[in-house]
Amino acid sequence: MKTRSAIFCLGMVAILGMFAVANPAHAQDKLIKIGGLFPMSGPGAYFGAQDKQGIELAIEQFNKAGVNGYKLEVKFEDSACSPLPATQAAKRLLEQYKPLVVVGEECSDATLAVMPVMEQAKVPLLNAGSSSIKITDPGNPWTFRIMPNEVMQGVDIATHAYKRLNARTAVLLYENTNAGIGNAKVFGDTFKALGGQILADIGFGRDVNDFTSIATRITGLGKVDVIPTYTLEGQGLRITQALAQAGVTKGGGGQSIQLGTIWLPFGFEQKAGKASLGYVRIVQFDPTDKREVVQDFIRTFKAKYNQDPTHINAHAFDQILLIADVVRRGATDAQSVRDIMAGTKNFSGVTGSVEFDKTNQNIKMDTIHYMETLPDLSWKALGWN
Amino acid sequence: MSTVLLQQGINGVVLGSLYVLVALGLTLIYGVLVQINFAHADVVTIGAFAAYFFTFTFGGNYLASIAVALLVGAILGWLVNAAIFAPLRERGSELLPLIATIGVSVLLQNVMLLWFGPIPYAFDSPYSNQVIRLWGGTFITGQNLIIIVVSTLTIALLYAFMKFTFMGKALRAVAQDRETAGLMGINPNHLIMLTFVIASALAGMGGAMLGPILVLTPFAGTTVIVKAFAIVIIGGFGNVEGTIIAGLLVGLIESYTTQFVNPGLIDIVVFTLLLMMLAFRPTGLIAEKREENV
Amino acid sequence: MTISGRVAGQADGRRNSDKVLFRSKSLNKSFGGVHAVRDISLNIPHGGVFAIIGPNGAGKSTLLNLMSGLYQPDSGTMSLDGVDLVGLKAHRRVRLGLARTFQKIRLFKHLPVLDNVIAGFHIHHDIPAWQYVLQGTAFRRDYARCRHEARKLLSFVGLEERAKARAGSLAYGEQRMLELARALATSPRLLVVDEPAAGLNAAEVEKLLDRITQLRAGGMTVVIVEHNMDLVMKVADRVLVMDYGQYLFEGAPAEAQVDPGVVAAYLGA
Amino acid sequence: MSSRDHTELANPFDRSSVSRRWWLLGAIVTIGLLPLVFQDSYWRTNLIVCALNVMLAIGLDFILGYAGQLNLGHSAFYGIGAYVSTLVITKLGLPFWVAFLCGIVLAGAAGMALSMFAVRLRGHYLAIASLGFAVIVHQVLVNWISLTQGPLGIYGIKPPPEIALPGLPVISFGNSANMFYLVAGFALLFYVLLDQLVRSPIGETLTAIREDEVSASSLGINCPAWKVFAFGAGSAVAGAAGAFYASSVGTLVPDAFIITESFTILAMVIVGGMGTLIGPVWGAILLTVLPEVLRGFGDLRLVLYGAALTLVVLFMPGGIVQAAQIVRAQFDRLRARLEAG
Repeated sequence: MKTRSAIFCLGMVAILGMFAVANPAHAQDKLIKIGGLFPMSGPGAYFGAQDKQGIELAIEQFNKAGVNGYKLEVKFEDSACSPLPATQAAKRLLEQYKPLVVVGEECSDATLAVMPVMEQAKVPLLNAGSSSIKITDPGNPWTFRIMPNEVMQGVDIATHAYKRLNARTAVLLYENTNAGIGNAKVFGDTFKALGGQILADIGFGRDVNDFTSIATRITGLGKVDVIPTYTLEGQGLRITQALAQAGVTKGGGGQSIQLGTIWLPFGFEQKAGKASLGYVRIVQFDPTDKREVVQDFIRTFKAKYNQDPTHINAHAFDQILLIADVVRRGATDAQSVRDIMAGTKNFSGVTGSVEFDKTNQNIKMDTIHYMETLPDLSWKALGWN
Repeated sequence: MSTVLLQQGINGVVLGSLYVLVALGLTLIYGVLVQINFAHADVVTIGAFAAYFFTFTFGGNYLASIAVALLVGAILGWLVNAAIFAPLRERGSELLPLIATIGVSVLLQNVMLLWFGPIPYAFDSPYSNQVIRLWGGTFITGQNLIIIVVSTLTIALLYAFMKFTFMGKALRAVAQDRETAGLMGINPNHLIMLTFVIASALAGMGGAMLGPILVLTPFAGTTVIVKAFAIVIIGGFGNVEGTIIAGLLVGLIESYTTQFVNPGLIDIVVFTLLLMMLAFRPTGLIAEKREENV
Repeated sequence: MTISGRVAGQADGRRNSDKVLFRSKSLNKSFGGVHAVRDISLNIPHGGVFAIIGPNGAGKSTLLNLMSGLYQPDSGTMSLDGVDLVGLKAHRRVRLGLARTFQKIRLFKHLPVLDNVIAGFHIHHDIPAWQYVLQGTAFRRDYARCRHEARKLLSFVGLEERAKARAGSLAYGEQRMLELARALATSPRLLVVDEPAAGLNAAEVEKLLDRITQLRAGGMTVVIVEHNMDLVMKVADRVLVMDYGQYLFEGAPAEAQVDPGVVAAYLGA
Repeated sequence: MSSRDHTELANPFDRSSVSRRWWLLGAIVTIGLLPLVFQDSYWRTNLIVCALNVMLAIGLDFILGYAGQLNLGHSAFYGIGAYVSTLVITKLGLPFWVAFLCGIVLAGAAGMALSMFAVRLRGHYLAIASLGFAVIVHQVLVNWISLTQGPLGIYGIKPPPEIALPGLPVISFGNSANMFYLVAGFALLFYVLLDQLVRSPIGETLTAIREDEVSASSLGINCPAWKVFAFGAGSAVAGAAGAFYASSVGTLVPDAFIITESFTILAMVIVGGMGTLIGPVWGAILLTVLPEVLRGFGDLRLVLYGAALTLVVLFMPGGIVQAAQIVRAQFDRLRARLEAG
């Protein structure tokens, strides 16, 4: 018993000791403090880890020379992709770090929960990864989004599917999350309004492991032209494989075309293999884009992390790029960051250009690019936008 | 339509076999120790990662990686028992080990998150995309065939072990009456250790076979474990035959729920069945009468 | 005094129904293939010590569990003071005045000795429910009364010094006595004691029997279930002997000792 | 006072009731001071979350620590309280306090229903049954989109209405300090209620059931009924916490009530010390504050959390209460040694 309590005490002392080394204080003049609200723990860490890479790369680049004499600094808080932890993380950032601007969250629920906190503190929130329409409609003056929202994406994809792919029947596949349900609904409504038909509406949890059953069900639905799919990379991969195995999609000798969202990273085709043949999807980040900003990003990213950047890396990078641009245009405090950011026009980043409307939604659609997967698993840019 | 129905049956059996592999370990542990092990899920995950790294980092053969995962699982089982269950056994609490395994589970998941990162691994075995055509337009992938074959073999081996070897008989004896083991001249601690090693080896192996099917992240095992608990209950805690039947049943329920209703409702259907089972037949599908000695 | 199935001891002149406290008729209980209690009928009169004896595995404990409501019989009837017991849950029977102890001691091991006894007062709290929350005068009176009574019971069994000890820390003999005190807290009319002497030394047995004698003197009906025949001879007024779940003999203790059937059963013939 | 009738009893009741009054006063003063010490809204949110978790932990402890019912689905009652109270306001247009009551009643009723359903089950069977129940509740919240909005979430839930008493300044619960006073006040109220119950014969009855059901029924205790009662009371408290969760966070999504939330609450009870009411209070506070303080560790945070939980169970299974007892015993021994010279 004695040794046990001794071990216990040692363990506790060790844990407490680790508190002491945490949180070293910083002090520096001429600093633009940026808060980063991203999920770092739990399944949502998928986003946070990639956001962090993109942001740190951008900050490193800007701090070589500084922006208008300012250096950029970022502090991340784990917002866990969930409303309460996100508001707590946001409040902690605001109270203790006092950033001029905050970037994040990825999950729409978390972003929506954080928005009133930011508004109250009068600190702008720059979002790139949440698609819920509610974030900017009605939104609030302090929240900006550089990514097209679910309505912009959904209407666009559904219209192209109907007009360019001549699709008349569709099956909706989506994860049962805010983003999944929201995007699928917009697609469905638009497609039906155009005269298309939704043969099945299949939502599933993020814990579903086997997609063969779903693919099998689709084989029994007759002629399915397009299958808009709203999932993250992990499940997306399995779905694409299952659909090909069941002979539904072109990759498996079938006729259906899978339609994808910006959620899937570059490199998805290589992982999915032949199953992804004919997959038409929008990407937020096109590595084949010849613009200098894109090619520089890819080169420096590979140099730093020794891997190919994803769209999440890219939109995180763009968030800092935009903030640096706002600082360059003279922003020095939270209010001026907000005001100058709201007036952004013709900003050009890795994922495309940015111009905000009244609700602070980026109205430029060139942030999404249509791609089709070719037999050698490379991309063919469709140039629909 | 009949092809679709038949195909869903095959899908259900494949999924069920996977669940059985995970649930069997849980039911073995419960039978002998009357303890619930939440860390079992993470043994599955670690088994999957072991197989992944063996195949992709070290260039090993996928089938050999199943054996590697089995070994890794066995070692983990030994560790979990030695570190958690053995010290807590004397306390005789049914709750403390359960909580401790929740703690271990959180610990393991987050250590894996640190090491392996949150981005899903694309773990495809050489058999993942092989499609084998069966009768009447149905098909099965090579990977799924491996799952069914290996599961069946494992279950048969386990059965033979339990039925024909001395240790196996002792295990069954302990599962039925814990005092008997002492009478058979076996150190119950060794038996419990053996149970853990076998159960976790099954989980590790299950991980290696699940890896190419599920989304391999540090949280992969947790998506299976709650359902595995349901299967263990539906089959009757500690009852191997019941677990096998229940596993297949749940697999079939999943595929037919997907077909006729919506995959989003699978959990509701499965767990409602669980509650019904508990209310009307708490001894499980195959009743095993245990009388309380007063 | 007692009547059993076939013999129906009419010779005994005291079969006046109002004198009978517990009455059973043709009780049967099987577990799987084992017929643990077979066609047992018995009448236990008011007052006195009634012993149910038999070798191990004779079905005594099963009979007791049928009486206390832990098991329900497959067939047959039972009544306590005219109230039908069949189908009645164990806790309902306690309210009718039936209390028991257990062969394998079942105390609340982690609770203090005093609290074990106080738990026995469960059916005797008669304060309104809101008093439990507000804890007014009535509650405090009840609280003090229970503690007072509990201490009296503890001193009756000789455990007043150990009131604050954890029940699990008591010696085996003390645990038996505590179980007795706890059962007495329910103020039973019929107290069933299961294998009271098991695991006790001679002095402890003596003490236990003395308390049982005192209880009988106080007018309580006590049923002792025991396999040790010698022990019950000293205290029992009447014995029922069982073997293989069946009625074997029923009558005065002295007669039982010379009954050839009983002797054969005990000598393992 | 009846103890006078039994002077030989050295009744501990009076003494403890006096010291309890001081403790209560101390708790009220502490609650009053806390928001004044912690002025920023981040820490005030943490205070509110602490109070919510205290409610959840004592509710679970009543079920688990006292009645011995292995409940792994406490998050379900939390979620029911949150959604019912919110939907009663938004769909039926009833005032907050009515909705609050509905949340409590429905959560309690759900707890009782589960308990009745599982009345024959003990130990691990109940654990898995309650786990299954929590999965079902979560999935219903996810899938019943027409009612609950599912994963789309409910946003902009208003705090409880202002209290305007004549002659006093208006109390607005948009103010985080006031919201904390409200939640903590209710947490204290529930604590006192449960504390009274466990100190009454009901507490003895429940612990008797926890220790040995067969034995308890041999004393006339109707075990199923009391288990249902304990489950109902504990889950009703969770329902109240849920109603406050909705109105203080302002956002509801089903994933806030996922089964792992049950494990977190369970950990609070265990780390604090199961079977005492004060233990889970400290456990809830510690496990709410600790992860926040550990934010500095970033990715290591949950590793430490898991390790700490395991270590506590292995080496200090009585939790904080046991640790405090050990410290006190050491202190007493030291003092005795000093006094002895």
